[in-house]
Amino acid sequence: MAKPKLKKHIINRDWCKGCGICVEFCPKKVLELDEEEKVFAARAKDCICCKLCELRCPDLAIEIETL
Amino acid sequence: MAKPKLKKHIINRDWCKGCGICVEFCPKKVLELDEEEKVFAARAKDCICCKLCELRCPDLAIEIETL
Amino acid sequence: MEKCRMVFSGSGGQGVITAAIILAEAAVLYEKLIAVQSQSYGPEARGGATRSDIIISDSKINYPKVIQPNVLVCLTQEAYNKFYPIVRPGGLLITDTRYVKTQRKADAVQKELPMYQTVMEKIGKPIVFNICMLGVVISMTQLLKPESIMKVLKTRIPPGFLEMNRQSLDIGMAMGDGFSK
Amino acid sequence: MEKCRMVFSGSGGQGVITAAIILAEAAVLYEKLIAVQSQSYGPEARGGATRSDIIISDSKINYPKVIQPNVLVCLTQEAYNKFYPIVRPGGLLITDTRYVKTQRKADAVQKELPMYQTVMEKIGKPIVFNICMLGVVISMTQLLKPESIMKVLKTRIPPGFLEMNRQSLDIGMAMGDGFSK
Amino acid sequence: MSENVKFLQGNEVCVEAALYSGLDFFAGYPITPSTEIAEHMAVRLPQIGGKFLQMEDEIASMCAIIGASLTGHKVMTATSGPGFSLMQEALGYAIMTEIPCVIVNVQRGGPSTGLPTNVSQGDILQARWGAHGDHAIIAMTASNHQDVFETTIAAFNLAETYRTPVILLFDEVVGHMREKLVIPEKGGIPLVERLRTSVKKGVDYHPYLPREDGRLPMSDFGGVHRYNVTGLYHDMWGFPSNNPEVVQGLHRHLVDKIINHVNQIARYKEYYLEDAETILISYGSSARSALHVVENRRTRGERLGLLELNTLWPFPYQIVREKCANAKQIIVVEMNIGQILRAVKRAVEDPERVFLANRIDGVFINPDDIRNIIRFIQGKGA
Amino acid sequence: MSENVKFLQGNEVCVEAALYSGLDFFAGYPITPSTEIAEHMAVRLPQIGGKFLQMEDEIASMCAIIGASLTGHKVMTATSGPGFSLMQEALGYAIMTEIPCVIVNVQRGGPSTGLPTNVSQGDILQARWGAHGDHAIIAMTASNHQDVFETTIAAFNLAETYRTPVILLFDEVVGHMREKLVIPEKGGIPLVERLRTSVKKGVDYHPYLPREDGRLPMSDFGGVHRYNVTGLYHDMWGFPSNNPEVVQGLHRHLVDKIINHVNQIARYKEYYLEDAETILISYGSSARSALHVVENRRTRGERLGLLELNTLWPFPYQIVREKCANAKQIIVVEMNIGQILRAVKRAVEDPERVFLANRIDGVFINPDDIRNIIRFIQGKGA
Amino acid sequence: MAVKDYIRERFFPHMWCPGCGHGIVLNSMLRAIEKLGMNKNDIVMVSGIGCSSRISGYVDFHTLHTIHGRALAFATGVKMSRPELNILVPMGDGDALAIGGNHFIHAARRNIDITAIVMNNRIYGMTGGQYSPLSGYGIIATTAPYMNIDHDFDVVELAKSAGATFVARTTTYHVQQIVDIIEKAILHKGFSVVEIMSQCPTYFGRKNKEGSAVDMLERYKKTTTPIGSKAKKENPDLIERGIFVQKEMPEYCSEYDKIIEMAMKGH
Amino acid sequence: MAVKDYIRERFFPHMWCPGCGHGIVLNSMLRAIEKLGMNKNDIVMVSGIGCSSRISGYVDFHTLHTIHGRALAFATGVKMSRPELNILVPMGDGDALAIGGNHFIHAARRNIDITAIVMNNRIYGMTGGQYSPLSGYGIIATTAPYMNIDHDFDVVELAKSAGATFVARTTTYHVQQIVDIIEKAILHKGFSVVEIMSQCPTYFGRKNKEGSAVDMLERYKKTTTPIGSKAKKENPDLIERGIFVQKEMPEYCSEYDKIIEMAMKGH
Ligand SMILES: Cc1ncc(C[n+]2csc(CCOP(=O)(O)OP(=O)(O)O)c2C)c(N)n1
Ligand SMILES: Cc1ncc(C[n+]2csc(CCOP(=O)(O)OP(=O)(O)O)c2C)c(N)n1
Ligand code: SF4
Ligand code: SF4
Ligand code: SF4
Ligand code: SF4
Repeated sequence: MAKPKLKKHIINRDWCKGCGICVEFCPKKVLELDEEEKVFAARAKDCICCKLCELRCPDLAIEIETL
Repeated sequence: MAKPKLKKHIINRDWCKGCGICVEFCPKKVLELDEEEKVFAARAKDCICCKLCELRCPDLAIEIETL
Repeated sequence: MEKCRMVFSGSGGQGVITAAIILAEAAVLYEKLIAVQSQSYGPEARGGATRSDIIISDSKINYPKVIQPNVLVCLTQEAYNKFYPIVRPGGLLITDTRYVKTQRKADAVQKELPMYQTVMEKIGKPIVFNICMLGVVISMTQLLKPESIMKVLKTRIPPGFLEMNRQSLDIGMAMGDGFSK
Repeated sequence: MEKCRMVFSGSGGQGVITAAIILAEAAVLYEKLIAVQSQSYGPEARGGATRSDIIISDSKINYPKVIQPNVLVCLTQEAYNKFYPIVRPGGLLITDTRYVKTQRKADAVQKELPMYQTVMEKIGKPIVFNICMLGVVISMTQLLKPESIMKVLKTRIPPGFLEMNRQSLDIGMAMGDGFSK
Repeated sequence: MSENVKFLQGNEVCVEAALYSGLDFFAGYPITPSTEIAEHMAVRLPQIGGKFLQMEDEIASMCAIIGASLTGHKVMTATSGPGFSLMQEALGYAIMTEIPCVIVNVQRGGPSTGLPTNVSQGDILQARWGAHGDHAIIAMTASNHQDVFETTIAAFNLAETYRTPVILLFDEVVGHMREKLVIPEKGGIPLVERLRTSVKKGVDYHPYLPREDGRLPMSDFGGVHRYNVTGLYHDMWGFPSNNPEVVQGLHRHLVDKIINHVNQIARYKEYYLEDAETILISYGSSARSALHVVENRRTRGERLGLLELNTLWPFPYQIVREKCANAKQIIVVEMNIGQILRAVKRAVEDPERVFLANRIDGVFINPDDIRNIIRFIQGKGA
Repeated sequence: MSENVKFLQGNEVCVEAALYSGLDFFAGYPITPSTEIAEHMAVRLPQIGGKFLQMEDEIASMCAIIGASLTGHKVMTATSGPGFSLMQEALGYAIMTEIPCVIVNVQRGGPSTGLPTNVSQGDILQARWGAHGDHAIIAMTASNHQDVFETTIAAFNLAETYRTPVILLFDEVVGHMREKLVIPEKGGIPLVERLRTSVKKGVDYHPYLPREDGRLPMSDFGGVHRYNVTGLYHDMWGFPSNNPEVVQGLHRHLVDKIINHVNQIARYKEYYLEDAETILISYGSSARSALHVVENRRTRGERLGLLELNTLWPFPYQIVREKCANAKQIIVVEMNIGQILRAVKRAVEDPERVFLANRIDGVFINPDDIRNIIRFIQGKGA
Repeated sequence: MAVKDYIRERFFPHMWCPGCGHGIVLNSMLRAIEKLGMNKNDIVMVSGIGCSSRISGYVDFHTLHTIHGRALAFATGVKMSRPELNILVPMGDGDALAIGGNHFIHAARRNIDITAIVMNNRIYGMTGGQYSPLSGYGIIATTAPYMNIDHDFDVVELAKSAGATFVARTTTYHVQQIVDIIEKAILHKGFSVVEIMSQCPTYFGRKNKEGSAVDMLERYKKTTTPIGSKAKKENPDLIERGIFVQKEMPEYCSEYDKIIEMAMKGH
Repeated sequence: MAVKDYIRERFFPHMWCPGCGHGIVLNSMLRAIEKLGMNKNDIVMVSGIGCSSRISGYVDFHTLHTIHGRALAFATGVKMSRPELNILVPMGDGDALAIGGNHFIHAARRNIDITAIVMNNRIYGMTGGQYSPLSGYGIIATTAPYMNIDHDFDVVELAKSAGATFVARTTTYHVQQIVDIIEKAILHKGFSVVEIMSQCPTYFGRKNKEGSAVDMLERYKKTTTPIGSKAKKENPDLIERGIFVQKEMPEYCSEYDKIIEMAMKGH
């Protein structure tokens, strides 16, 4: 199966509690927390769509949409 | 230690319920139940004082007294 | 018909409660009578004398217990000692010769019968001792027909055992005969 | 002295309840005042805006809750939205600029202060944010002496952290200064 | 002899009545003097394809029947004092979540282990107030096997009608006594079936929104409507809420749905009340002794009457007041320190008329116990 | 600042009072809003060489303290509604075996899980009747920390005096609120110590034979007297008996030892009752709102008074009747559907005078709630 | 001191049925205590409710006859408040493992110094013959009139996994072994579990056609074998008898003393 | 169907603290169910009381939020009365093994077809940080301010000895493994126990200086290892992850059908 390509990071800011789990365990360090302690994709282009952030988020607040 | 010699079978007829356990498991078949279903020493002289009857009686109704 | 108040007493294994139930059930199901049966109950009440009360009547029964039985059956010494004083003056007191040595005289018709012994001699199975006792009671009291008892037994025990019970019932009937008051 | 009724509100982690306790305890133990502190309570009530009520007075306090605070502190937007309507007309409403964007005007003296930001700049430890807020409150209300607060802190936190708290308290006092009504 | 005439123990009668009502799930834990209910269920339920479960304790038994009721079954558990105490928390859950179920307590001597094999009526007020928090409850009893049968069916019917647990407070004498029972033909006694929602799949269903008539249609777990059930205060969808209006609404609903229907729920029997100067009020097995006294006094022309209560909670205050209006004396006959006595005193005008004839020594109250009280009251002494 | 002035939560005050009373054994299981009692005990008990146990559940906790009391210790457990329901069976055992212990129920919203973090007074009647079988019980409460302290000590004293469990019915507001407490010097408040038998070793000791004064001296388990303790009806040696005289004797003793001392057990406070036309009756945290109203109406010259009950069970009927004799109106202020209201109505003459000011929505009752009722009663409308 | 000196003679003959194994357990237990020469004032027996639990009424110790299933919870309170006492807790299989199962595993987990004796007759005797968690698949009971489909616990395995530091099993046929094991169990510092298979001829025996008490004892002889015996290898169905676990681990009361030390040090 | 289709969005953000492992369990459980393509109407989730138990409010199944410790007893009633339904019972460690321990071992003993998931954060979260039977010796909790002297259960050992026929363990760090194990557990016919170590940064983490949720996940990674791994042999302190038991045994509901057959045959 062809490597999936990133369409976008769908982030639900209302649900994100800024725990930083996705940030820490992202193998490519794609994610960061902003000053309001909500996650955002700081280096989206590095994303390899492993979806670990999506899988580990305790708040179902982040999703990887692929093409 | 010298083999203990039998003095007598002390049987508490009020406590004995005639379950027959001592009778059955006496290695020398010393004991029997009378018509009132109370135990008595039918062949006291055969008693080897193993005290198994005393140990197994559910009603603490029989005791071996030795000299 | 006067209410007939009975107390069957003995020890756990003797089946006095079963006998009481069979009697009352027979009266209700096969003789269109009214009956109530109760007992000083239960496994937690283990040990001591078992007692079962039966009231048989053709009219409504409210209070279900028996205070002064006009028929009292005692199948152990302990039961006898405990209960003989409650028998109704002029009532009937039935005991078994093997288990009970009657002492003082109760103010009642006192019958000491070798029920157990006879059952053991003629049938050799202690389980039907209680049915023999039932035979005595129904023949003495003329309360109901032996057939009614047998009908109940049919619903409760395997066919193979029916004959044995019938025999035992007859033995009891025979012993009771002639005593009917 | 008029009863002073206060409500501190914010989110779980900000220590508004601790601040409320420290304030009330200081009033009771070191200023011979009467105080009652309570809270919309408990871990099972997790999530949402936390709230703690404090009443300080020199006379007996019966009803322990605050319905219309004359001092209301809101440290989160959610807390502000939920509680700003209850502030007593003419009362004092304190918010933190980082967490709260005040909208409509409440009929109260409204103070938006950069407490969090200043604490982070000068001390860099968010844990003492709540103590800074306490500094603001006591300097604005002149309710009690900072020493009393420090006395309580001494009994609660390891010596190593006292200085940091003292600083934070002073920062708050300074911000509050001149506002005393 | 007709198939449906039986000679049974009261406990067995309770089982037959439950089956007649459509019960097909029972969970319990043995305890004297209720054990025969479980034992008879174990025989009978599988015969009709129903389920019998012996759980690890009474708490689990109560929980299991609640779970089974939610899937759409009529359910029951049975116990006695100690087990009934253990069931209180889960009973409160059934009250809060409005799940129909029937709990039998065959009473024995208490408190504590007390007298396991003796008769008593000591759990009447526990049935009313045993669970924590405000609530209302339905509790019923009976004195003879035909009534045990009908009252048990009534319990199932009321449980469904009001979506609530119903307690059957029998006692050792009624439970263990054997007498005749005539089982009516199917349909002979009307049954209230589970009221299921008519809301179609995909349409929003509200498990906790009462209809005009106050009833709350249910939807079986596993069916087309997915909803939440919780012991927390909850909204009409069953989701937790601590909104004061919602809380007060549910709080009142749980109490009012019962106490506002006290007269519909009330079951009782009257004997010779019309002209009675002395009225005995009794329930359960002690009513048999009371009736014995009444009927035998009537033959002597004495104006005694009996009001036998089958419904104990909600207490039929108004009915008792009316029935007792003209009585010179009212004597409550029960086997406890006066648990129903209090309710009767609250119910009637000039409570000085109310006396207690009771026994608390484990012995079944007998006609003489009652006769003596009557003599005393009538100033005739011993 | 003096060592013995403290600023504490009500739950912590309860702990300090227990320690002041000589408690050295606590077993419990956490539950909101009582958890701080266990948490504070866990810190404080080992400091004085006492034992704190967190058990697997509330049932085990109740059982453990009973066992520890038997060895001669002052013991306590603490819980809230759901846990209190689970304790009923073992509570009944302590009643039957006459073992001193104190059970705290910091009330929250019920029934069932209800409103775990909100205030309520819904378990008052459960405290009275929650355990199966006839029995009597002592239950007390308080509205402020100095009273929480004194009432808790009173609970330990009464438990020892009457050899009985005593229930402390606090509520979420009192339990979680913080205010000043002044701890009296040791000896400042008299303590009742365990009454131990004077019977010498080898002489026949009767654990269940009351002295003239009705008290039953105890002997510590592990001491020189070996005896039996059972939840079955028992004779004066503690051995099972179903002899009707023995049963009736014990049955009456268990009830009478409490209800015959209702006035000695009664604790209450009066505020402005002398000339009060309108009397508020309240207890626990709601009494604070009631007192607020009374004092602020008094400043306006209105003749309001407050009778605050610290002892709820046995209910001080006579005292309430006397205090309310001349009141035009009596208003019971509580946070339930009227659990103490019923008792007050039973207590006073012409119960039509009695009204209820309550809240059942999880919100702490406030002065306005009470003022409104007063207006309505006085015909002033809204 | 003679065995008779440990009992309350006035209550004999006891209430147990003729041939009930519980009497044999009582008999052997007393001999173990006699051999240890224990002082009666140092022994507390705590029991629950059941035929088995009635044992506490017959022994001349401090005896606490409590409620069904909770004996170990009461015993925990007694032991913690008076650690120097020896606590014996005899329980029926229902008492210990049906309603009482949670207290059983938690007492084991804490390793509190209590001697728990499971008098396992595989039935509820006191209430008249319902199945218990130890009855086992296929047996008949009043509440399993067709047959029991509940699997039974292995008391030894359960006690082990829960943390008991002394675990043993024997039967009422093997009386010397009972005496020996109970002696060791009492001496063991920590939570000890002794399962004793004990015949109930009245209910289990009758319902399951196992004959008289004598026959049931014969069966115990035939169907059990010492741990790891050759017989076991040949016939895996045999039930093993003996001591399965016996290990030294810190005991709960002494552990708590450490907490007191810490607390008093103001640590 | 997407994961979002299995939840009740309107109740999000959920009530759990930032970084709470329970959210990860929810996340993975939903993916397992999604992979199995189960119908929402065929799933009943029964929970007790605790932070963990709140999970039932967030999923769009038939959800039964019961009382503390009793979820498995309620679930047994649901399953026995409607065997065709899939029953999921997520529990906290206190819920499952403190107050709920007895129901846990008895459900396992019966081998009833229920999927029990122990969300093990080694603390009582809902009530604010008291120790649980899984906290373990030496940890700090509000009720163990000096240190905890209670030993912890080994959930896997306990479940095994009680009779569970599927027993597994993993952690919230190992999300793919959670998904995989829950899938298998649901498919397993019989009682399955899945222990998932789940961080509570708010209470366990803070009290025991284990740092943030991130740090706690790191710790799960470091301190655990697949069953029978080489690492385990070198470092026995490592906690094993994976499926410990998976065996076919007659399931309780189907066993009961045999009873019905017998009874209807009038046998
Ligand atoms: C709470 C409670 N539930 C049930 C009972 C009834 N009960 C008394 S003993 C017993 C079980 C007896 O069996 P077991 O524990 O195995 O002991 P045995 O009688 O067989 O020796 C039961 C269910 C009770 N007394 N209390
Ligand atoms: C009968 C009863 N006892 C106690 C409580 C209080 N309580 C609620 S949740 C809980 C334990 C929570 O811990 P756990 O089960 O491990 O779940 P967590 O919150 O850690 O996810 C307790 C003791 C209760 N609700 N009911
Ligand atoms: S894991 Fe989820 S909640 Fe945590 S920071 Fe990332 S998106 Fe936010
Ligand atoms: S074993 Fe005991 S009870 Fe049985 S027969 Fe022998 S002496 Fe009698
Ligand atoms: S019923 Fe069974 S266990 Fe009970 S005493 Fe009789 S034989 Fe022993
Ligand atoms: S307290 Fe712990 S378990 Fe509860 S939500 Fe917060 S982090 Fe999760």
